[in-house]
Amino acid sequence: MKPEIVIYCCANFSAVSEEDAEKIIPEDHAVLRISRLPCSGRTDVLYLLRSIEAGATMTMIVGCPEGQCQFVEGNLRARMRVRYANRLLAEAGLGEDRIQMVNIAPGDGIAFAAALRNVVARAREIGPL
Amino acid sequence: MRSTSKALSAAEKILASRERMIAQYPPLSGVKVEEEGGCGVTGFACSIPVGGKHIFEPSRQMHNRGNGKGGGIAAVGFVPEALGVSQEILDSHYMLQIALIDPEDQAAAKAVESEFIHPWLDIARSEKIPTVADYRDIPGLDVRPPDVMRYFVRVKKDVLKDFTVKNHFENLKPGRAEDEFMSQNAFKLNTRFYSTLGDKKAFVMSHGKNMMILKIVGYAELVASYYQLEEFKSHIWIAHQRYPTKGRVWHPGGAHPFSGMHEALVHNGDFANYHSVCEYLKQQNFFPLFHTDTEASVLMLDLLNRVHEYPLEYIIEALAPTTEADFDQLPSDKQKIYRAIQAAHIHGSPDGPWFFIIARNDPYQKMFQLIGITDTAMLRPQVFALQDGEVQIGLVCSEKQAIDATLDSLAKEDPRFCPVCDRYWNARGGSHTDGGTFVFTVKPENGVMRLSCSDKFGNVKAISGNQKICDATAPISVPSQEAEITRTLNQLLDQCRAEEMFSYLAENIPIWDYNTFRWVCAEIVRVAAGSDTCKATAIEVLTLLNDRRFFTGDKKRAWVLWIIRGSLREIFGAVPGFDRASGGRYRYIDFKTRNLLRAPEANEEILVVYTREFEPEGEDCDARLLCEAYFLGWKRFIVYGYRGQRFTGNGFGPATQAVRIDVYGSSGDYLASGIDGMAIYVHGNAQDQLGQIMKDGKLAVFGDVGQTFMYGAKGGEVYVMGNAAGRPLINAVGRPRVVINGTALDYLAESFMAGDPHNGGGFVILNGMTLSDDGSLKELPTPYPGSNLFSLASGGAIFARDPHCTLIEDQLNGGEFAEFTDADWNLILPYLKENERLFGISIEKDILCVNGRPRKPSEVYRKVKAVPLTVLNGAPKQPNPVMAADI
Amino acid sequence: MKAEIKRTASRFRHTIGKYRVQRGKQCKSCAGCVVTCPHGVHFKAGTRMGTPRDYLCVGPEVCRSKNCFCVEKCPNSALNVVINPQIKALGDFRWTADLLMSTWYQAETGRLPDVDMEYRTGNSGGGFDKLRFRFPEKPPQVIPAEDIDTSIELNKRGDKSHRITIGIPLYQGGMSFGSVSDSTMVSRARAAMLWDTFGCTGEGGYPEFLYPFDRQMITQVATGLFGVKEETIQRVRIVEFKYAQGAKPGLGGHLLGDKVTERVAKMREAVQGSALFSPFPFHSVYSVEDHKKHVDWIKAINPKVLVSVKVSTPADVDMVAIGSYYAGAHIVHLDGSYGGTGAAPDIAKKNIAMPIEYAIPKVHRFLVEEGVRDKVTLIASGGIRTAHDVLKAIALGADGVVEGTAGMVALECTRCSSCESGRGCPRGIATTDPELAEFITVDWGAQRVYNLYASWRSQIVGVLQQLGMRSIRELVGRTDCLRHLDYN
Amino acid sequence: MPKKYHIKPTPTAPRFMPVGRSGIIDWEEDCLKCTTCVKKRCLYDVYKNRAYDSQTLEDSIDYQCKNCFSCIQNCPRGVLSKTINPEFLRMGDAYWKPDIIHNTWFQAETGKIPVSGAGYRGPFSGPGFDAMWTDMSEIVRPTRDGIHGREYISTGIDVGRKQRYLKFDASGNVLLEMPPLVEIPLPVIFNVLPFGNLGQGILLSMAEAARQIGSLMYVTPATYGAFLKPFKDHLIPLLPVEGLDLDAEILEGVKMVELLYAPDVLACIQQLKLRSPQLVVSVRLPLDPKARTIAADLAHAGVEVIHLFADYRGNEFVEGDAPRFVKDALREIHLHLVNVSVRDQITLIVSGGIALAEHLPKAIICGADGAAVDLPLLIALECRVCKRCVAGKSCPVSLQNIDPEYGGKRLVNLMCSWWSQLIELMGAMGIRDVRRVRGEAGRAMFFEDLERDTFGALFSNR
Repeated sequence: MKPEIVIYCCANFSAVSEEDAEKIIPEDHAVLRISRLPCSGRTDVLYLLRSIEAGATMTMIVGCPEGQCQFVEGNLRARMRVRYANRLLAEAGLGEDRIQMVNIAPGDGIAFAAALRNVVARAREIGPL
Repeated sequence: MRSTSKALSAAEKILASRERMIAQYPPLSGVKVEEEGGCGVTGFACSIPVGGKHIFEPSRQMHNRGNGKGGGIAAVGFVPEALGVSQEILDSHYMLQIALIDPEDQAAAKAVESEFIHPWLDIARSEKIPTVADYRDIPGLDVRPPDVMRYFVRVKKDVLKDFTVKNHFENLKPGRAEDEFMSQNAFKLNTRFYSTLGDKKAFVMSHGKNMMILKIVGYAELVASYYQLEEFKSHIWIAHQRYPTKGRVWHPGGAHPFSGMHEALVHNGDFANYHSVCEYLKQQNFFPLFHTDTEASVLMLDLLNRVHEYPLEYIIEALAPTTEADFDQLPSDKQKIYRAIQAAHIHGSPDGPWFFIIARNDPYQKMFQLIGITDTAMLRPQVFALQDGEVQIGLVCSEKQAIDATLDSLAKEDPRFCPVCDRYWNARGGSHTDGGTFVFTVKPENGVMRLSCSDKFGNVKAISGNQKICDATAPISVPSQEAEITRTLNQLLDQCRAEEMFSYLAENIPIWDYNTFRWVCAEIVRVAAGSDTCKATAIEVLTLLNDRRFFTGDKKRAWVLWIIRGSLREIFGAVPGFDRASGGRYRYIDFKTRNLLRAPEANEEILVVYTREFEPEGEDCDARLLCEAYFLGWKRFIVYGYRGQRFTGNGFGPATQAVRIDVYGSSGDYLASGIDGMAIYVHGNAQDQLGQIMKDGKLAVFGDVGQTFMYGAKGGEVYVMGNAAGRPLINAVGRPRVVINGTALDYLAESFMAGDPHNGGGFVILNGMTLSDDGSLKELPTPYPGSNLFSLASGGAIFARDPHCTLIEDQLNGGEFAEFTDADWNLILPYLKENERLFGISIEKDILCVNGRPRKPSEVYRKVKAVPLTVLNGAPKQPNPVMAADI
Repeated sequence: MKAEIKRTASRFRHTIGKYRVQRGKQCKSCAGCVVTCPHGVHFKAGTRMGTPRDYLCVGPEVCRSKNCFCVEKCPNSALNVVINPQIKALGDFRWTADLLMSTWYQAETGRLPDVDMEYRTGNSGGGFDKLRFRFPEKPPQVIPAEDIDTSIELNKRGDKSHRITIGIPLYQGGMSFGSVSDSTMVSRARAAMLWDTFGCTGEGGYPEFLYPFDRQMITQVATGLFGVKEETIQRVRIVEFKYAQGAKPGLGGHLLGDKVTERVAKMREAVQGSALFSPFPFHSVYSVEDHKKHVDWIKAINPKVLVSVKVSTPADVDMVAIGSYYAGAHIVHLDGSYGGTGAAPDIAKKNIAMPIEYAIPKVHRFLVEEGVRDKVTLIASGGIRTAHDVLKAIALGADGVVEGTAGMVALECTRCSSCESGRGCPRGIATTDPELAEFITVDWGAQRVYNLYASWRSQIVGVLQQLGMRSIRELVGRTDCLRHLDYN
Repeated sequence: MPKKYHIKPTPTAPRFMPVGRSGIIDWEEDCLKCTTCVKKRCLYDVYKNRAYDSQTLEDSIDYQCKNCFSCIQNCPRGVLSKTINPEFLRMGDAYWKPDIIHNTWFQAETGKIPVSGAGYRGPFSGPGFDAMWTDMSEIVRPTRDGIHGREYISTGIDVGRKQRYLKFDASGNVLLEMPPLVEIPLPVIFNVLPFGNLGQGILLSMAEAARQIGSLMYVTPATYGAFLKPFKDHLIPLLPVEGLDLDAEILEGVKMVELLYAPDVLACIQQLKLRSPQLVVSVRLPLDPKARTIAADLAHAGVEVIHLFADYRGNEFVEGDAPRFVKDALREIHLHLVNVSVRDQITLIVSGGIALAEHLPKAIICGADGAAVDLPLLIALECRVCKRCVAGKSCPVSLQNIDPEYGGKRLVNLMCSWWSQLIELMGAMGIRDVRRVRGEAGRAMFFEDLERDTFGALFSNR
């Protein structure tokens, strides 16, 4: 079974399309769903949990490098929330790293590809809920 | 696919011929250059030819509908001698009239003749139309009118033959080829000397048979003065006051009337789709050269009439299609034909406001016609009138006072004309009832010219009965019943028993002859001079005679009214002015003595104002004088002698409960607008914008009311004896309570917002009845013929007297029929009682009586109340359709 | 109330500014930044530092160059300044975030902001936004500011009606009772009075609380004729016929039943809860001669009144204008299609009638050709957002302008466009909801609008100085003082 | 006004959370937990109603927030901030902008005219239809008051061949047989959709809406199926000339048919007319530089209806050069047909790039009798113009599963709103019949003209 990955991107990555992602991860390897947010700091613990609940194997949040957030500390808050959400999942016994936060400079396609591959690989390891 | 029939129809041949002409004389395609807001139009047709001076006064009456930047007149049906030709030539020859814009430009005059007249036309007679020596001698004429050359012509035989052959016109009906030649010749002339030139030189004013057009830069009546037409006689006259919004005009090319072939058309309006109408014409090889919508209109008429030979009814349908509920009410075979006409001609039918008056000669059917056509929404004012008798006259005007002025003018010269008409009415545009059109046709009947009137569908509008007319010039002699009458009169007058006296007179008028009646009135006038109490009673009696309907026996009601009104004028005129000593209650004032106005002294109570000479608006209008008088302490007014002066009762400000104004004559627009407490009695028809924003008070109209009656009114008690025109009570709020005994054209109580009638709100009682000349009341076929009743109303109610349930749901949009309850009856009863008192319309004998049988109120009245419309419920829940700056 | 500029801060805790200043947890409340910043961004609230007033921040570049950049001076690196990402969500093509923020600033302080913001033009890509002034390199003469006259004449016909001069070349657009809160109406009226200009009742009647401003009020006669009485027409010195409104030209409107509160109903003499309609056209005016009659009617009620005819901008706007003049109007008021209003169909705002920038020169030129330009006062509205728009409108040919939306923005409208939904304006301006309307007090509102006009006036004076003109009247029709970015 | 002229809307909520414009950011960690939290004071209760749809990954607050900034400005700790949702900005393409999509969704949901306060917010002018303003009547002419049916404004058109003039017999009856006409109450026909998963649901939704408002829809042999039979009165089969089968089931009982233009189209029309004289036959002609001549030839040859189609962004089909926009190409063809005196005899339908209600009267002013509408129908059914389906991918709003009853309502709502807006614009122009709007350039203003006459005259020669 293909893992399903939900990717939340900060608006600075809004140029990233499904097609781009699919070039990195062939369609038959994983289902990728991308949601662009105004800032990675927009992520809400609820979002993260709901997407896992709705069947995503893993969730990946892409934020700007620390210190470069247009809202100053949105990416830091995102990281905090990811940590909290993972803790909740862990407490529920659903794994502890289903939600991953990465900080990538806008336009750094190589880093994005690497991060995405990592997440997919991890997703294949842990499998769906 | 394409119909390949070799035999082209006559119309197709003419269209093809015009196509060739246009290739030869390509017109400049242009946008509409002559924007105009509106204007005043007037016209009349008469069974006898009458002088041009009679169009003078009505034109003058409409100065405030024009601005002196363009005026024109047209006439149809002449006396041959006046033109220096024989009847035969008048009938057979084209009257080609060419305007030479710069009379000094002899070269142009020559060129016109050598290019467009001499080579083609045989001239039976030609002349320069005589004018006064110097246009500057005519006050108000600032631009020299063009010289107009008149030629009585026929197309040369060989020229016509050549033209016929070249265009395959052999099978055209007789005369049609020659008509087309004249039409093309005029087109070429106008292209060559007018439309393609920056400096316009000459144009064809008209070229029809037995008809002509003259126009100038100035007021229309100055045409008659300048071209010396005062005594020049004709059966039909029409005039147009133009209001071009463009200020600098130096030639009358854009002025009305415009001509097609044998017709002249004046127009009040402004097409919303001029461009696409021109595209339609262009596809039929007709091109406007003066770029006005009036010209486009007359071209359309010429195309449909002359080229396609449509009957008049279908021409009207093509111009003013019958739609919505009116279409549904047509017979099915008519629907089929109209549907076909609409599909073919919709792109050529004008939208927006328009009102045409057409004067035409039909040389083929040997008749003259005056036609008035109104647009389907009746966006321009129009009044029709008809007088029957030894001579007959039909009139159509923008405003009623123009009709009065015409008749006044005629009656002064010829006693066979009565200054009051037998009938006045409005047309309902695009309707299934009259089609918005009336046609006055003058043609010989048993050797005499007779005028008849019919509507779009050919239904004849006739004046019933064979009543006698009055010879107003005859001296009054003492009647044989003198003693008896005098005794009764004196007795009733002395005891101020006006109502009884009215009954006595009404009973006797059918028996008396004109002389006796005139003598009686003269007696009343004489006695009235005796004391203020007699005067009051005399005024009351004569006013009742003027206001009420009663049987007049063998006398025409119009003449009886004229006698009554004359007597009233005499009484009013005899009231002492401020320059005379008097201890009485009445004081007289007129324009000349207006500066003598002062506060009322001693017994003075009633100010009688002769309004004739006052300006219709502005600082010197009578309405201002009334305000001044009121601020000085006057409360009671009798105003008479109106000829359309406006704003009566305006400007008094709030809380005027003690004021009463009695209005006689042709009162004007905006009467009673904004009144707050006072009472106004209009003893005759009233005009447009009556009672606009009226707040409180009482208004009684002993006749009809015009457009947008009580627009935005907030309250008041109003009684109308006759009909209301379009959009009565639109946007009225608060608590207006209105009785209309007749009907309304359309859009009655649109957006009525008058709350709950049972809780202080307003309502309209619509009785749907008409008073016939003998004083009896008749039901109209329906209380409301319009398609839109109570449209989008949110409050108030309509109580329609509709015993036969002719009103249908489809007429309502925002209203619904509701049960007529006892509470409703109790609510409206006091108003019906006052209505009975004012107009003599009996609740018992008239209102609650159907086909001679008494009925219960709930069987007679239907109630329409407001329903909350879904479209108006609450605020829409909507997302935010905003636009982002950075997309 | 003495007329002077007084600093009048926002009603809200935070004013949106161009920069976002973030104070981190590292802050030790040493208050060094309070000293560093000359713009008053930082302040101490008790023992702790207050949340920075970041709308006053002029940005890193300026501060760095003046050596007063708090971020660099903070000993604890607790401060951070970035461009405020929120302003992306603020504003639109016509009213950009910069325009909104600079207008708020002017309303607060009565002067232009120090912050680098485009306060003159929007971003609509045409019209005013592409016009610029063409200043002589050296003004022909140096004119002291106090010698410059910004007043205009409203009765140029020279007839027997009132002679009225207003101190600044603008008056206020009508906002009806019921469409805005009472305090908004009074605030605006008071500001108008202080500047010796006019407010306008709108079409919803003449509420009693405006009676003290009678001499400086225009009352409107609009197609619904609501609340129009002889009494109200006699009360004022100027009556305005509203034939059309630029933002919904040719369209009528309706006030939904639930907006017809007891008070609104009383004012319009209608019944509470029943919907109120204004028809599209004036049904008593279908032609120019009807229009003349209509004007005559008002003069019959109040012979000395000035008549203003407010029209939209159709293709034949020049004909409409001259027709109005011949009908006896003193003021022809052109309302362009891009102006504001309570609520209007988007389709109408965008598509019907021409922008005011085309209409002004068209009408001006036509009136000149007809030889009557100096007999009529030409007023423009519909998209006048800034002092520079005022000046450009006048240079294109208007005598003055009518202000509407800018005054609303001064009262902190964000142009969220939700004037009519639900309970009305969430910012308490265009609402009849008593709870929402409480947000605004008259003193506050009047001062904000006063301040805005003060700032506008000083900008107008400044431009006139640069052009070497002594009076705003000299600028009328001086298109040679303008250039257009698309042409040469 | 008779009720038969009304179109009735039914509020129909979207199946999926729409993509919103707003992007609220909430640093709730800093919240002071005030008792009168700004979130509670939101006038629109967007916080109270906040929901997250994990299916579409949409947050309801983005769609519901009205951008008043009150919460942002009033929170004591400033925990809230907002910007724009990047998902919103990504919707559609350069022509089908997010605002158009939003606007269409609103209308399909409510059937109402989009209304907003505080004036116009868009650019001064723009390309295509945005370079054109419609006129209004004022003082010299009244506007007309058609909204809510206060006054009857006709929006119906006749599709078919019109006669140049009629002939009557002596008793006034029409002499010649009238060519067949199909009457539609709104100058709109549902076009073939440019893309999208055209399952039965969508076709049935369109057919249902066409039936309800009395209009027509095109259908191709590829998508036709027996399920559409009950709607035959409202179908226009769109067929190629080549291999035309007169007995094809798709032709059974229809009132109108359209043929793809080919040089031998006339012969084909003749066959069809021979078989069913009451059939209205239209020719679909690509809008390209040759269209003008071909259209005139077809009109002269007696063709009843010509459907000029541009691409779905309203551009003409032309190699290389910058294509003209549909309004300009259409205007030229219309004027040419007027010049050769055939315009009034044919019906001209136009399609391509008709995206908003205002495009309808604008296209009609430029010379069309009516328009065929495509993509807005799909958007009304919640399409986001993501074009995933073009690449064969799944539809984010499952258009393939749409319920025809639901879809029909959404489409009727959209048409109701367009109808009301058409009436508003016509009312402002002062015109009471949409057929009279056709070619009426006097009731429009074109950007090029105004710019040239105004600023061009003032500034170009300096």
